[in-house]
This record gives sequence, C-alpha cells and structure tokens, in this order.
Amino acid sequence: MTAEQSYEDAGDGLAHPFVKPFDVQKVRNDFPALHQTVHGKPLVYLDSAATSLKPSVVIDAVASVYGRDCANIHRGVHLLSARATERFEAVRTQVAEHIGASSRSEIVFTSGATSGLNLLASTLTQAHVRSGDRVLVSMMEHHSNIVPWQLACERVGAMVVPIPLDKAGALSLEAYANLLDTKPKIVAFTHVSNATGIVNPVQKIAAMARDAGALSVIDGTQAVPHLEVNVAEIGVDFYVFSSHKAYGPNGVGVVYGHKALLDALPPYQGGGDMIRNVSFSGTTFADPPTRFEAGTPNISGVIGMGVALAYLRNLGSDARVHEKSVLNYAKTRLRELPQVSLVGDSEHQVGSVSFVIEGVHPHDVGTLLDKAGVAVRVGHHCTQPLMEHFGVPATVRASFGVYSTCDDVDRLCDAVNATVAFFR
Amino acid sequence: MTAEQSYEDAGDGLAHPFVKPFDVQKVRNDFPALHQTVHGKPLVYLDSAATSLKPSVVIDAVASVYGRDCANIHRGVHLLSARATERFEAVRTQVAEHIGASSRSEIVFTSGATSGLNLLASTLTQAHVRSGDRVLVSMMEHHSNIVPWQLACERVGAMVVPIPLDKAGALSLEAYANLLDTKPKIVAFTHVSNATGIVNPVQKIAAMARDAGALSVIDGTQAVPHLEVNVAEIGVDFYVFSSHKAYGPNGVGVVYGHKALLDALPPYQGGGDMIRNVSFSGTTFADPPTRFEAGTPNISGVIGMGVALAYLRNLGSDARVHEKSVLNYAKTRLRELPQVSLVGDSEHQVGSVSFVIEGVHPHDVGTLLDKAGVAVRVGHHCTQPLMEHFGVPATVRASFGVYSTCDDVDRLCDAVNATVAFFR
Amino acid sequence: MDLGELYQELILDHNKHPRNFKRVAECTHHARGDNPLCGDKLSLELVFDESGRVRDIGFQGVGCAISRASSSLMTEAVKGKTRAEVLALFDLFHRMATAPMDAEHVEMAGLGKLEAFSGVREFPMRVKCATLAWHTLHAAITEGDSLVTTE
Amino acid sequence: MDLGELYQELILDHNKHPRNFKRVAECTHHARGDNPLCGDKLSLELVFDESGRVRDIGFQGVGCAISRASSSLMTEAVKGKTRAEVLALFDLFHRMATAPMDAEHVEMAGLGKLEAFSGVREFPMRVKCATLAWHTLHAAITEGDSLVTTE
Ligand SMILES: Cc1ncc(COP(=O)(O)O)c(C=O)c1O
Ligand SMILES: Cc1ncc(COP(=O)(O)O)c(C=O)c1O
Repeated sequence: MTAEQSYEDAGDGLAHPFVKPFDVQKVRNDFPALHQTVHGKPLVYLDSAATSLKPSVVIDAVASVYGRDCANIHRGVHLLSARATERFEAVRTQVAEHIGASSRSEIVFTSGATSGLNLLASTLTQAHVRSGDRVLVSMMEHHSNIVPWQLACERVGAMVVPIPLDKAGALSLEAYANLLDTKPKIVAFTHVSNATGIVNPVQKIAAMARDAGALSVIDGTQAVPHLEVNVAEIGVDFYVFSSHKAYGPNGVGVVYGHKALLDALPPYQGGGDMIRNVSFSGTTFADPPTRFEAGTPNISGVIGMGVALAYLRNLGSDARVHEKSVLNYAKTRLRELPQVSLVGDSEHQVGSVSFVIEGVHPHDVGTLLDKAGVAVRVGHHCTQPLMEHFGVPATVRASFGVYSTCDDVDRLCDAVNATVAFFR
Repeated sequence: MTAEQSYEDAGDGLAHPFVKPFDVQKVRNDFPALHQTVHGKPLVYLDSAATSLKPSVVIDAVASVYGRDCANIHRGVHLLSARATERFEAVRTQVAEHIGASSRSEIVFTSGATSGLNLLASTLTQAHVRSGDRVLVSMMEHHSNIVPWQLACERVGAMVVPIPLDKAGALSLEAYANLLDTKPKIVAFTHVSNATGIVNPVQKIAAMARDAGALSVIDGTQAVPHLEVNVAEIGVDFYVFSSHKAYGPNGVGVVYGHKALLDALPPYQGGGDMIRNVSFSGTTFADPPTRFEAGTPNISGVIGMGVALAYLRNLGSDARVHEKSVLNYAKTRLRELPQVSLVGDSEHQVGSVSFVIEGVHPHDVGTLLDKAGVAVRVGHHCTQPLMEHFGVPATVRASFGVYSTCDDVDRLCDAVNATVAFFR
Repeated sequence: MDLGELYQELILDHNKHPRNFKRVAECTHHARGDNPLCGDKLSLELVFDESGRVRDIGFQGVGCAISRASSSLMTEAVKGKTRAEVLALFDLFHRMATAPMDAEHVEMAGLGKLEAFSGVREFPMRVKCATLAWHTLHAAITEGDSLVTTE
Repeated sequence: MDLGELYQELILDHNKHPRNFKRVAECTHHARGDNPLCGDKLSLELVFDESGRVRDIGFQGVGCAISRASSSLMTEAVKGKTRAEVLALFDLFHRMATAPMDAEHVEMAGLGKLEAFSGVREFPMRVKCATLAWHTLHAAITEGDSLVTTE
C-alpha cells in the first residue's frame, strides 16, 4: 500500500518549513477498514470513540503471534513460549513508559477498561472501604465507572455519591470541594467524557482528592487515544484504559496502579499465574502485577496493543493537532446548521462532539446517516446519568481518530441536512 | 497454501471405502505456526494443552474483523456495527449447538476459562453459599478451578473441601459419595485433567451431585478440544471453557449455565451493555446472558472462536480417532523407555501424557527437548495439589492436537533418550 | 433497500401525529417498556370492557419515529379487539418484523395498516424499535403490571 | 548457543554431587525460596562467626540441575566471606546472569568458578533457576526469616 503523498508533495507553501505537515492520506492508507463502501457510498467512519479502526501493523502483529509465536507465556521453557513471553512482557515496559509510570510492575493487563475498573472497585473497596464510607463518582461517567462502584459498595455497605456537573456538562469543582469535606475514601472520574469529549482538569481533581486523603481513580479510556498522558504529572493513584479505543485489538486493557498501593491490594480473580503456592490448606499469592493477572491473558491482544501505542507515538503531536482541527471544524460547521444543538460544548474537548436535531430522534438520525455512508453512534453512550443531566434521552455522537478529515465532516453535515429535510 | 493431499491420493487401499481417511498432512497445512524451525530443527509442537495452534481460517477471521467489520457491537445502528454484531451473536447460537445447550441465552462469553470460573465462583457463592457451607473441589483441578472458590468462600465464611483421588490419579467416587453426605452446596470438577489427560466420569459425578442437592460446575477447558461435549447429556448445571485451547483466539471463553439457574444469579462485573437502567439512585440489570457481559467483549476473538469450532466440527470424529491413536502410540513408546515413568496413566485419557525421567528434573528435560526442536510443557501445570498427590514437584507433559503425528512422538522419544544420555 | 420502505408515509405521519398519545383513566392493564440500547421508554395503559374487548388504550414516552409510529398504529389496531385477537395480532406482527432478511415469503394477511412496518426487517438494528410497543402490550395483558425490555 | 555452555561440566558435577546439601545447626540466618513457575523449593541456612564471616552454610530442597548447582556453588563461594563481600558477590552474579543476550561485555572478574553460569543468560527461561539461590541468600541476610520467589 503506497500513499499518495499529495499534501506533502503539493509544495503550496502553506506548511511551516520546519514542521512536517500531517499527511492524513498516508495515515488513511494504513487503515484497511476505511477503504470500503457502505450502502454504495465510501465509508465515513465517525465512531472511533466506540472503537477505533486498526492500522495494518496491528492486524499483522496479531496474525504473527498466531502464525508464528503461538504459545502460552510465562510457564514454558520452549522457544515459542520464550518468544511470546518476551514480546508480551516488552509491552509492559512500553506501556509504563507511554503513560509515565515509574516501573513496569505498576502495569496490570486486563481484558478491557471495564474489567480494569471492576478490578479496582472490588479490590480497593475490599481493602479500604467500610460500612458507611463514601466513594465519589462523577455524573459524567461511563456506566463502567459507575456500576462497579455500586456493586462493590453495596457489598460493604458504603455509599456511591455523585459529583454534580454544571449546566454545560463540566464537573463542578465547587460541589466537588464540598463533597471532599465528607472525607470520601475514593474519588473516581473520567479523564475525557466519552459522550461529550469534555476533558476534565484531572491534575486538579487528583490533587484535591489527595489533599482530602482520598484515593483517586481515573478512567482514561477516551484520553489515551487523543492526549499525551502522564500519570506521574497528573498525580493520580490508579489509571485505566482499553486497547481497542486506541488503535489496538479488543479484549485488552490496562490498569496502572501506584506501586505501594497495588502491593496492598488483595487479589481479584484466582487462577493460574497469580499464585505463589496453591494448597487446600491455604494459598499464597504472587506480587503485583502478576497477582492481578489470573489465567491466560490475551497474549496476541497485548502484543497488538504494544504495536498500536508505538504507531500512535510515532505519529506524534502532529496527529493530535490534526484531530483537534477536525473537531473544531466539525463544531463550527454543526453550530451553523439550523435545528442542530451541540450537547456538552466546551473549550476543553477532544475526540468527540455530541448533538441533537430538533424534532428528529437520534436513532432515526443514525439510520439516515448510515444510509449516507456515515457511521456515527446514537444513544445514551452508556452515560444515562449524564443524559438525564442534559435532559435528553440520547444524542448523536461523531467521534474522530487520526484518520479523520474535514471531508468526513462535510459528508456528515450533508447527511444531517438531508435528514432534517427528510423528516420535515 | 495448497495441501499436498498425499494420503488421500495414494490410493493404497488401506482406507475403508466409506470412511474418508484422516489426512493429517492436509490438516497440518492449515496451521502456519507448524511450518517453522526451532534451533535449526523442524518444530515438533507438543504443547497444545497450554495453547493450541491456530488454523489459517481463524487467523484470517480475526483479521477480517479488524480489516473490514471493525466496529463496536450491540449499540450501533450503522452497517459495520450491524455486521460485527451479527457475526458475534451468530457464534452464541453456534456455541449453544456445539455443546448441546438448549438455548443461545445459556451461553455467556467471557475473557477465558479463568474468568468464567471466577464469575461462577463469585456469583454462585453470593447466591447460594452461606457461612459454614461446603463447596467440593477435586484435587486434580487446575488452580483456576481451586483459587476462585477459595477466594469466594472466604468472603462468606464457607469451606472448600477437596475430593480425594486414588493412587492412579483418578477421582475417588467412594470418597466423593461420602463427601456428598455432608450436603455441599456446589461441586466443581474438571472434565479432563490438564496435567494427566485423565477423563472424569462427568455424567456420573454430575448425577451424584444433583441427587445430593448440589449444583455442579464442570471445567471443560481440556475437553472441548478433544471430545464431543453435550451438556444436556452430561446433566451438568454449569460448564466452562477457553477458546485458545480449542484452536481459537486467546482472550475468549465460554460459560454455559442452565437457564433457570443463570436467571437467579446476581451480576458479576458492572459496566456497559449489562444494564437495564443506570442511575445513582439505583441500577437495574439486563437478563442473562447480557447481565454477565459487562463492557466491550473480545469481538474478534469470539468471531474467531466460532470459526475454530466450525473447523473442529468439520474435521469430525476422524480427528478424535487420530488424536487418540497418537496418544496411545506415545504412551506405548514412552513406557518402553528406561528411566521414564508415566504420571497418571489411565485408560480414560485424552490429549496429554505426563511423565518424569529418573534423575533428571523436568526443567532440564524441557530445555534439552527445546534444543531438539520439541516443545513440551514442564512444571506443575497449575495443579500443585495434584503434583503433591503424586509426590513430584513437576512433570514433563506432551500434549496433542489434530495436527499431531506419530513422527512427532518419535522425535520426542529420541530427544528423551538423548536427554537421559546427556545427564548420565 | 430504500429508506422510503422503512419510513413509509404512514409511519412518518403517525410519528408526527401519534394517535392515542395519552394516559388512560382507570386502566385495567398497564406496563412499561424500555429499550436500554437507545434509551427509549414507553408506558402503556389500556382498559378492557365487560365483553372483553379493548375499550381504550394510550401510550406515553419518548422514542424514535419507528417506535412512536409503531405504538400509535398498534393502539389503533387493537382497539375493539378481544384478548385472543390481540395476542394473535402480536404474533403476526412479531413474525413479520423478525422474519429473516432473506425470507422468501412473509405472511402479511390480517395485518392491515401494520404492513407499513414490513420494511423494518431489512434494518436489523431497528427491529426492536418496531416491536417494543408490542412486547409492552404483550406484557401488559399477560403478566399484569410489569417492565419489559427489548434487549 | 550450545547446550554445553549452559550445562558446563562444573554444573553437571555440582548437580550430581551438591556440596553443603545439609541443614546447619544453630544457624543465625535462614530463608526459603520458591520458583512458583517450576515448583522448585529451596531452604537455606547459614551462620556468621564472631568476626562477621560466613562460618557455615547449607541448603536443601528440590530443583533442576541449574538451580541445584547454583545453590551448591554459591554455598562454596560465600563461605568465609563477610556480609559486605557476600552482597557484592550477589550483585556481580546477578548482573552476569541477567545481562541482556546481546550485551557486548559482561563483567566476570571476581566470580571465579561462578563464571560457569555465564551461559544462562542465553536461556532467558532458565535465568531464574540460576538466581533463586542468590535471591534466597540475599533475603536471608538482609531481611532475616523470609520467603522469596523469583517470579
Ligand atoms: C470513558 C469510557 N470508559 C469506559 C469504557 C469501557 O470500555 P470497554 O468497553 O472497552 O471496557 C468506555 C467505552 O465504552 C468509555 O468510553
Ligand atoms: C483444565 C484447565 N482449566 C482451566 C484453565 C485456565 O484456562 P485459561 O488460562 O485459558 O483461563 C486451563 C488452562 O490453563 C486448564 O487446562
């Protein structure tokens, strides 16, 4: 697949001489799924917040595990197992560097953000939360960062208390400060909202939690694909994300945990690999991160995630600048459309824009956009409390990746206009 | 890759006219990982019980999800999402048929056997086990079917009681019958031992559990690749397995649960998809199987597992006959070797044979066999209580798949002889 | 498959001007329906007369065009029918809406206006929008007060 | 990489005839070591004399040839050494055994017979077999009574 490097070759003098312009066409050639038609029209994929497309290097890496280094890890002395183990464990080091962890033993592999958040909710609650205690959870969370806390807190008789939002959908720092006075044990919040794209002031939120003596847990699922994340700079205790929204395979996620805190947590699931010694008279457990990785992990998935993060790193900050300009273009154009209102419009926003069309239910919008070849997500985006906050049952969400273009946005707006006309 | 169909074309008159002879060379051509050298020697892969190799159709299916039907499932109205959802949900129906479940809603997808067993240990204990109650677990279990019960029972103050084995490593039905008199709430046991290959009389064990009023849970991880499994005929309440040991992708597993019993279980993990309605004032949950599938599942993995099970089904019983003959050949040849003793030798055995070499630690055997291109597993195979029962710290395990041959066994035995000579 | 076959004129009309969009006083049966995937919520109330026929029926809630129109047309279709007739109609409608995309023949006789939803089976992700009203009705008259969902 | 470089004559000899394979009466320090991946278990006991040197040391347990020979040679190497000398040797050994496969130069000076384990770093899955004895020793003299593992 060779890229037509039209943008770079054009020499139109627009690009700054010392900045390599971002060649989105070249990037698009890396993603095979982009090159298909849907209902006879070239696909416009604006659903990256649900799952991102995968570059060929990731697809090939997964295939190379199954086609060559196909073995179970850790417990084998044979060469295939050694090769698979080495590739797998190298990703742990890479992830630690990617998000600024201080040691590879702070990186736990899970089967996704959801299972990572459940791991934390369950073990943190078991270790640190008692009957009558409080856990703060923001109202803009994905269900994956609400329900695990409800289930875990119910078990010990603790309370999950929502952190309110302001009208625009941003977290209310004032209300948060007041809630911290109630001495919660844990504060859980998202880095970036998957429904609105709003970016939380995570450094501030984490610092306030720390000052109040609470542990902090960040859901970074929508941040890792779009932002440079550094857990040390943020100053957070635990950070969670999924591979499949960051150009990697599905069925894989990461939990970062500050070493001393991870050390103090009980195991989550039991099984192979996470033990020191098993006996019916008493079982002892391995140290972190192994303690939290019961059973055969998603070996090919972890290796593929490593390739995806390397791909993303390699694109560099140009990709982020590009994504931001596409998002801004989308917001500008959508605002101009009659009957369209943005939901959760903010200066601090990445990756996604949500909107509603007056008089047309998002579900119908979704179907009409699909017929026009434009893939968006419609619904509550697993954020029912946030939808309730905005007083809508659902929104239309367009979300972007490194391969998104302003052309995509134009196709979206044309289809929105046609939808409005259809239901007039 | 075109197969040289030497066996079928040979026309040597040996094959029964109405039975298609099993063409193992043709099968081998389906598995790209087989065709490589290790330390300069053609690979002999005898570690299928750790993870099986994958046929090209499975590798291609995974790539086709990422390269074309790349979308999140269930919640999307656009075409890619519809296609991914349809392929994903079709596997549920297929798995139900494959293992004789009566309805597709009895099939829960997990991230592996370990997480399936943890799901059951946690939810069954929460629903049915109280302080002072007993859960029976056989002594031949994989740690994945021991530790989850220990963790869950500890939470409610219940006891995990081991079901003893006889000298040969088979479950003692007499001791089991006596233990049933203590009215355990749950009985958990494996269909096939991963360390010895011994097949349990599951129908009988399940019936005895039922008669005693106990729920039964079978770990079928090592059975599904080698046996025709029918949960209705077995009469078991819950059945668990992993995809990656049955020619499918890793990071995927299945829990079968009898419908009425699944309906009565609380959720395990919280998150997207498994809810009916989320609110800070109270969340309600979806019906099974959705209730147990929080978050984005391993979509490509589930779809790949469907292809793997279809591949296995397509090979038919010929493959099982072939595997059994390779296993029997291995046992016969190994028995003839001086200094070699089989561990857990039984008439009722599939897939694996374990042995020790007098005076040579299994770990050293593993390294020497690897140098000879022969990949086996050495260690306790995550069955420490079983190793203790046999009075060995570890064994060498050779395990087989549909692609294994008697030539593989000869190479193994040559390497074992060389190992004995090396350490003489 | 054309969009016009999904959004037939009749459907667009009932979406804009839903019939029986109301509460029913002193109802004998009611149920709520959720489509958790899209956040739709429906509440249905009906009353049988002494002869066992649906005397009045009304629905309320938010939903997409398909689900609104389906609720509206459903209320019209079942008014005056006996319990058995309603269940038979449910069955007919359900079979039409969920017939496989490649089914050669789909039974439509007896559906009347409800035939307008025949296009929905070509849009698998929208089938639940069309059937939610019917599932809710089914629950209301077979299970009494209840909550159904379409997932 | 040849097998002979991993299993050098010295290693094979110490595997067959381990030195100091015994309990140590009235030991001042002891620890147990596990390699949970292969089931190896090691128990180590030692005693310092008044001048702060290792007077006696012994090990027991099951293990592969590498781990047995490593324990045996380790006990020989540390006998008569001070605590500081032992820790320096630990460091040297650990660096040799865990040096990257493609390292250009690996420091061996001062290792003496322990050089026999230089081949182990080419067998990544076996490094822990060679280092278990040393980790256990380290734990015994730095943490007192303790249990270490190599995973
Ligand atoms: C912000 C956020 N958190 C958590 C999740 C859950 O991730 P997953 O479904 O990969 O477990 C998602 C995605 O659905 C998300 O967007
Ligand atoms: C009998 C048995 N049960 C459970 C497991 C755990 O399976 P997984 O590691 O795929 O979760 C295994 C494999 O290691 C096994 O052989």
